[in-house]
Amino acid sequence: MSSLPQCNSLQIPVQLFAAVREVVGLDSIVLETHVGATVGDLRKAMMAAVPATRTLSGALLWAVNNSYAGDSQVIAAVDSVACFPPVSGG
Amino acid sequence: MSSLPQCNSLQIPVQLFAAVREVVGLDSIVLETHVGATVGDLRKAMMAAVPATRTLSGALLWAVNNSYAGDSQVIAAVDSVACFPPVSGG
Amino acid sequence: MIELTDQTIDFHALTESVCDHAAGAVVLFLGTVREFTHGVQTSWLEYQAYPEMARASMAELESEVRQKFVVTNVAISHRFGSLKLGDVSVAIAVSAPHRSQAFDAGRWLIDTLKERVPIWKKEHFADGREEWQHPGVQPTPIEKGNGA
Amino acid sequence: MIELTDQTIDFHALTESVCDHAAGAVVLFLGTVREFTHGVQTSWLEYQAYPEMARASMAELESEVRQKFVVTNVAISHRFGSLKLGDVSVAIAVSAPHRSQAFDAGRWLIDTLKERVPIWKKEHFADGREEWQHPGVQPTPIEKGNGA
Repeated sequence: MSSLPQCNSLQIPVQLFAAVREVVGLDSIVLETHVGATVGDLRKAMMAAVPATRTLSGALLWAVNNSYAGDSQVIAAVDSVACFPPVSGG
Repeated sequence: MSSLPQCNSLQIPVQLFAAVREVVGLDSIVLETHVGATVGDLRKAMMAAVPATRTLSGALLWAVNNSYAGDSQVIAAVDSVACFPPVSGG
Repeated sequence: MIELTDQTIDFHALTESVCDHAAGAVVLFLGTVREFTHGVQTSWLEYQAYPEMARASMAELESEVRQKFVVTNVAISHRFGSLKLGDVSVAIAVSAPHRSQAFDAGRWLIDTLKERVPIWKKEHFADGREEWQHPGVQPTPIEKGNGA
Repeated sequence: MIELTDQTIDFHALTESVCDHAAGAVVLFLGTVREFTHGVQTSWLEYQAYPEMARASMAELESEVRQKFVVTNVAISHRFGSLKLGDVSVAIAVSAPHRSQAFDAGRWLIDTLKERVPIWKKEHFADGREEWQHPGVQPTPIEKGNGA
């Protein structure tokens, strides 16, 4: 069977905050990934899409549907995803 | 030399608070003691003057000039003296 | 700032009085009249103070807390007289550059105030009984004395 | 009660909202904008929030603090937007039957809020520099990206 990359692809909008929002220059970014992709895959996709985020990348936190998500968490198309540096409220 | 008890005597007004004020039935009481008397002497004078204070006496605290005073502290006629049970403010 | 009052404590003004550009944290503690203690219902409370010594003692707390902790401003107000359920009996406000010192100082102040400051609380229970609270002293039925 | 607001936090109302006849103690914590940090002068602060997650996260704190401590009422308000010196950035009010639980719960709430709730602070220094505060991340001069 031949692969059908267009059916396997996933576009995930990612909300950005604080320093990563400034580095990217946008409030959100759409990352191109594949069905079954994990947060770790999004982290790589972010570095590829915006190389300037590489210095921050190891520190960046990811949230899926308003909860913190580890690199192994699988993303679905309906998920609400955000990426941001360590928090400093209070 | 004969003793001169009238010159050696000391009358100390003692302010009373909380349960000891209720037991005595007065806001203050004048205790009869001698020149050079200590807080410990006042404690005994209080029990003698108002026997009903005996059940409280071991717990009663004494203050001289707005500071807590131990039984060995010597009282002068000019001192401001108070006697009260353990505090319960706050 | 030290206050001993028979009026409602204005803890809003007390809090604002400690706010300061040098501080990053403010902690306010309020003691309030609780309805139930160990299952026994309180109707109202009476606080009695030895005013001169209570003020002197609270002023000592203020100077001592400044030696023990890094604090910016301190304000303490204690009420006396009759208090109903929910009333504020004591308010302590502390500001500090950092929150850990504000919390530690606030806690030290209320703990030490309760040990030292000559103020007493009399419980008036819903069942009509009344009882002076004297930690460590067994409550005994009060026999009115002979007044010496 | 959970609030995320760009308006001045009414910490008086917040405090009154937790007062309760079942409580004997109230602890209010305020975070305020401090002028000097490690000798560097702040001019003003900017707080940015991820609003949906920040509200959800504060609501989790409220339910978690009720599991960990014996508290009566809890209220948390965090501000975002531009704050000047002395402004209140966060207010946490807790009431409890006993003071130790009120202090411990208040402290746990602010400590945990600062670790978890997705809100960020940007320092605008008096010398004109500006810097996002990201604990554990070395501040680096921000190069504006290519926007993907």
